[in-house]
Amino acid sequence: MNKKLGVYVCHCGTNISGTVNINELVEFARSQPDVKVARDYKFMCSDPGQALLQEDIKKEGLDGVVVASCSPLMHEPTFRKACEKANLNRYQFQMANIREHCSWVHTDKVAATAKAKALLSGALGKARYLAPLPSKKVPVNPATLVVGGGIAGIQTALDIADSGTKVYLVEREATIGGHMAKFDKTFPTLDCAACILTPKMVSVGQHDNIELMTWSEVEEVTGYVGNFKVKVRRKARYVDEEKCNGCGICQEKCPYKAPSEFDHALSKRKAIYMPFPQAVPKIPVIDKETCVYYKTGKCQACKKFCATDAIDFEQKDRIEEIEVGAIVLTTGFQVFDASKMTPYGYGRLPEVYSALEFERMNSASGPTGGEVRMKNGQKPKSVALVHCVGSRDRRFNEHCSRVCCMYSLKFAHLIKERTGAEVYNFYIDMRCFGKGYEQFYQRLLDEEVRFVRGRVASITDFALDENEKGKLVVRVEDTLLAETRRIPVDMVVLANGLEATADAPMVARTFNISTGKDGFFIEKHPKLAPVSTATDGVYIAGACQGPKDIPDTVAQGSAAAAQVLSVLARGEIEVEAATSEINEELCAGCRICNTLCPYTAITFDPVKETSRVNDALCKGCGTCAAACPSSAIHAKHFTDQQIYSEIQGVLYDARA
Amino acid sequence: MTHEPKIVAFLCNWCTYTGADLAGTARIKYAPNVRAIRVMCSGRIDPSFIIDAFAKGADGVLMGGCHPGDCHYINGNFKTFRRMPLVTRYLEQYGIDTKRFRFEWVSASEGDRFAAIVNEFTATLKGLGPLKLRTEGIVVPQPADPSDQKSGGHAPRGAMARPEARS
Amino acid sequence: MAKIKLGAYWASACGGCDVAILDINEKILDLAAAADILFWPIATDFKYADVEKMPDNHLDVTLFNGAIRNEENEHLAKLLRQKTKTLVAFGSCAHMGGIPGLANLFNREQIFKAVYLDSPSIDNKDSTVPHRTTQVPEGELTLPEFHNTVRKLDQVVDVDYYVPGCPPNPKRIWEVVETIVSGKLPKKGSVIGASEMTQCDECKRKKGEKKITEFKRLATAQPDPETCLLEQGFLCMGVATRAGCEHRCQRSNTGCRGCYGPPPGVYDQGLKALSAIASVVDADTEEKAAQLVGALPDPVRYFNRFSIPASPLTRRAL
Amino acid sequence: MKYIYYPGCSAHAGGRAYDESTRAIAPLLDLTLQELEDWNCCGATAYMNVNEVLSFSLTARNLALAQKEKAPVCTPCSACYTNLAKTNSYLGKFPELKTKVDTALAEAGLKYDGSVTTKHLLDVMVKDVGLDKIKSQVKKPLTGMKVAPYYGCQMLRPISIDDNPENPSVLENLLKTLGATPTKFELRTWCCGGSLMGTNDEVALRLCRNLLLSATEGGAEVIAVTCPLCLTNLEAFQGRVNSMFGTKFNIPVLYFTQLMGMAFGLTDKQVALKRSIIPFRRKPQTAVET
Repeated sequence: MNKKLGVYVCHCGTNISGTVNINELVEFARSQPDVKVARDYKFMCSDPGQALLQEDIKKEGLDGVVVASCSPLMHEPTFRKACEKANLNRYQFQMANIREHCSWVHTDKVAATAKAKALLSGALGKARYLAPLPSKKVPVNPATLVVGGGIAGIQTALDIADSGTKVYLVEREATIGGHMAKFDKTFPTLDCAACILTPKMVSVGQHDNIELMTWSEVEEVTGYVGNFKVKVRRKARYVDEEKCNGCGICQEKCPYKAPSEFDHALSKRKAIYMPFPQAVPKIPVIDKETCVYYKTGKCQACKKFCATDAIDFEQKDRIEEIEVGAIVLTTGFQVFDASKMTPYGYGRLPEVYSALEFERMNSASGPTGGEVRMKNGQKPKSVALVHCVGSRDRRFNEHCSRVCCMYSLKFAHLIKERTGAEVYNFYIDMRCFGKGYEQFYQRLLDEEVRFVRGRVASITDFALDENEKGKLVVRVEDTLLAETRRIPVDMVVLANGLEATADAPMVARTFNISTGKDGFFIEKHPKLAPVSTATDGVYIAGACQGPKDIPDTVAQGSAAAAQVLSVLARGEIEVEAATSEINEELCAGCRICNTLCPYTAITFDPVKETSRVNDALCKGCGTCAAACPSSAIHAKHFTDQQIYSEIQGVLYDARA
Repeated sequence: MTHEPKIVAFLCNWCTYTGADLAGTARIKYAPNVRAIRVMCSGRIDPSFIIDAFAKGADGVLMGGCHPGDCHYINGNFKTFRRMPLVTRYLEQYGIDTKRFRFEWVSASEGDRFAAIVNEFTATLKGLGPLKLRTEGIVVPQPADPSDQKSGGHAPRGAMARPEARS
Repeated sequence: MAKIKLGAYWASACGGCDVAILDINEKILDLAAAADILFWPIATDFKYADVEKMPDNHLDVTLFNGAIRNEENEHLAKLLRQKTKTLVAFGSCAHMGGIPGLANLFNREQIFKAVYLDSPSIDNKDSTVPHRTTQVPEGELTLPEFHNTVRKLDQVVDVDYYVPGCPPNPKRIWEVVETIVSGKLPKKGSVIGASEMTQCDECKRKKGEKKITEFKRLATAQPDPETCLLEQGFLCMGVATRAGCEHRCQRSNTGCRGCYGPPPGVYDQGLKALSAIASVVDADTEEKAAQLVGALPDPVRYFNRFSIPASPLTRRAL
Repeated sequence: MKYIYYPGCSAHAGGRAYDESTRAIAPLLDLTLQELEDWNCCGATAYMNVNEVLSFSLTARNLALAQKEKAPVCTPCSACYTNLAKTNSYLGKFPELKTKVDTALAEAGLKYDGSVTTKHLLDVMVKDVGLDKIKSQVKKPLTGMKVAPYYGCQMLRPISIDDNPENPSVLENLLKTLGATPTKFELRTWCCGGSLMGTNDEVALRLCRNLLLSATEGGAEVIAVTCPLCLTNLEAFQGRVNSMFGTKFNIPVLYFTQLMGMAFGLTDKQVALKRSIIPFRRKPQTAVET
């Protein structure tokens, strides 16, 4: 083939020309086959620089352009645009990185120039076989799937739905609300969680653009950004969601009880129940384990009293298929199980509570109606708050859970307020980084809450002297007083850390994203793409990405919504053109490639007995091409031939 | 004059190539013997590329990818580490010192490490001296030209031979 | 129609290719009818001198089998190239170096030592090894030079066509003969008498998604005759080998050896097979991967069994 | 099952009851305890604080001797156990220490390759011999006997036997197997004062007092121990504890091996009951006519 290539060497001021002999490099370029023009310029990325190659493309009819300058990660888009403006396909442009990979890292001018030649000749080698690729666009399905109905999911769903587009909100529990629904107050403002959350829950329930799918889980996701197909399992509720009007008579009449999950077993709920009065949707669910009907076939109290005949004991799980253009994961976190830390006696010593149990105890709608009471009904005279339970601990979670310091301060305040008890905080470091947080800490200091700097060793009910009798003794090394102390208290509240949900890896697999060492989902870029993931069209928000307080979670929820809307607004999206392609003439259907694609872009056609690439799914990694034993797979823009030619190029000066 | 080994480096776009860029922006100096070829994923690196580089006169081949688990394409580098142990043994059987072939996981933030690896590798190769292959007047087989579908697997001699390649 | 002038020669090879020509059975008569065989040492009595006497391009077609192992092979290759219009590399050895090519993992000295000195079955008290020339009372005796490196035919002379196979499948041979006689030959440098696709295209075994959990060997395990051997962990070169042989090996429940060479567009058959097979081992950690593929006893002799001289490195570094 | 038996110094002095009862029950469990030839001090107590290398070298000598026997080392003493285990792991972890110790050993014409495994007798009983085998030997179950299971510290820290050092249970399980009732003993993993009794008895006595308090509160009639030093502190110093804190402790302390012996139907003499300072009266059903 006969190519007409143009070579443009950039001085980048003195960044390149200071180390690389530009003239020598240009001369070298001229000596190369297929090179029609070779020029140099102070700043190729500048307008006149771009104009330079644009003129040549038109005048000389170049069908390939090589710019020797900085890293392609820096300016490839710039020059690709420039080429396109001159009607040269963006994929007929190639860059030689003689700055980051050469002039900036070498000092010896001769060696640097020789290397620059190698890199340029490599780029030329590739350019000789570059081919134009058409840009591909696919339409975007305007609906969105939000997975997880906690505050993050609620925020995201509302923001998107308010813009007038459809949202499916899938929640595995019987109601939305997530952890926040269990809280009484929120730090540092101490405004009531329910007061700010329930209105949002209600508007989700009533929103015309939100289709709420509670008691449901996502089973399978196929497709790609703009066009996902999702299978949702609607678990049998044994209550017809259409018929039920949420009157609650069934709960009243149901004679059987079980510990309430929502109240962490501090109270009981019926066999047919709504987790809590403000639940959305106001539709109960039957707990098959507890319901006597499923054991004896008798009772049916709920059915008898139901005015709308909504009870359906025979209901089965069903799979619903939906199609969406974008997905937001807001699957949240789970709290650390404190019983793993035997010395703290959680589960063994009755007056040792987990943070969420204590939240419920404080809640006006909770088991004690918001009163802080011990099991014996008494008010505690002294309470210990133990920080970092399962956080900042190599044995369990190395990370800091970010919220424990603050919610412990909140607890301290509530305890003081409601019982006047002596309150001790046992902390490693106080981390009060948010807006108004440090001020809140100061306020608590003024309220004469005690702060003991030291990690608690153990909590015991063994008394060494009279004033320890009947109390829980917190043993701790006070690192400020440099002595070990025994502090007797009536009640201990553990600040359980936040950790990734146990099924996070499975969820990650379903949605084709990845989890980090700490188990939380990995964002595309920790700073510049915090709610995007490596999979286009799948976003994450809230504590599923890492421990977060409510303000940060809500902020991320809105951020994810904005990301989604920007995709939907485009109406169509450009998909990578440098994808893989299978030549069916050569594909013998060995199916080696079938399992290799991380995006399941390769499917096997049993009729033709050949494999095929769905280039909307393909991200162009080229793994399949490297493995295809019959060279039937062609990795566009990184073809075997382009790479072999590039290898030949970089070894221009090697003995063959 | 001492022998200056030629290293062909196949670097994945997202981690190692970016890491090498970082070495640049941080002005970390290293040996000029390495010549990078950018691919999108280390999974794209066909063992044939590595062998071809040796056949075309490289004294060493370096391969860089994302740390397993951090692959931009989720698990492209899994395929890489499945292939590479065999490539090493293949080289061994062809009498090429396996120290001439390295594959390393270098993340986008490990510019200093990239530089260190290149320096260390260059030193090793200087120690080994130039790679001497064959040959009793055998012409290096050339990669086939896909446009030439009927070729015997190996295109006619010099199909892609460029004047500068024969020296 | 005028009969074509046919030559056939056997260089460094086992002779199987010549036998395969005879395996076209009764068609041998049609061959005789269509062609005058002017040179075929295994079947007919000709001397090299007869060939030397021929005018250039006297032979229309020569089917040249065997690799170039020594001076004699090389001399005949050059001679026949000169006397032949259409030179065909016939069989794996001429095509890619074949089994003799395995010797490229050693050099002359090692080979002589193994064959003439160390071999347990040999009785060679005065340790005689071949020499190019030997003085005897009657004068000087000469042997053809034994080269260090085995070469495929097109590494010595220009080749017009390639017929792969160890040996080529008789059906294909007859087709090739017909093509030659008909004169409807494809463009120079083509592989003829084989498919453009790999073995999997013809192989009748059930093929599913590939995930190799361990490598098995016939010595210790029995493959299921219905399903793809590779999926069962038995190495099979079929994925990277041209079809055409009627997948003889797979039909006899053993993996393809790769004698039909790479499909068009494949640079090196061995490396492609290596890449393909390693890519589908069931290992998600480096340790597991190393351990799994580590179980392959002899990668090069397996993946490049017939094609070491054709591989990019062509031989073990000297 | 064969083990190299490393009794440690106290087994031949204060802890003879431990040694005798162990030797008495071992055969019943097909347990061969071959005493280590020419063993020396484990390097416990003062050594470790005065001269670490010397301490490690002492233990290393024992290990080097045991190495020849090609069997795991078993010791009844927690202090010995800790020192043996610690030496094993440190010699692996710290090459510079190893070189020093190696030179010391070389002087004695010895060499240690780190191959010896070291176990505490309790671990051997529960994990290697196994509760089933033990159960099969129980002739006179200790029914109704309330026993405070005392682990002490060195068996669990820093290098624990095969159990959860923060919430161990092997000793309880053993006692249940013998038919006894393990009582709630909050401080069962706390320090007995160890060798502080010799240097700072005030502290040591307070620690003992805490233990005795915790044990008696649980309603125990006897404390089961796994270490001669623990026994000495808990038993021999009850008088001083009482006079110092005005308490009235008078609770027998026995080695778990003695309890095993009783349950196996051995005589008071065989399990060396008479060596106790605070006499332990066996209930009729476990008593054996002597």
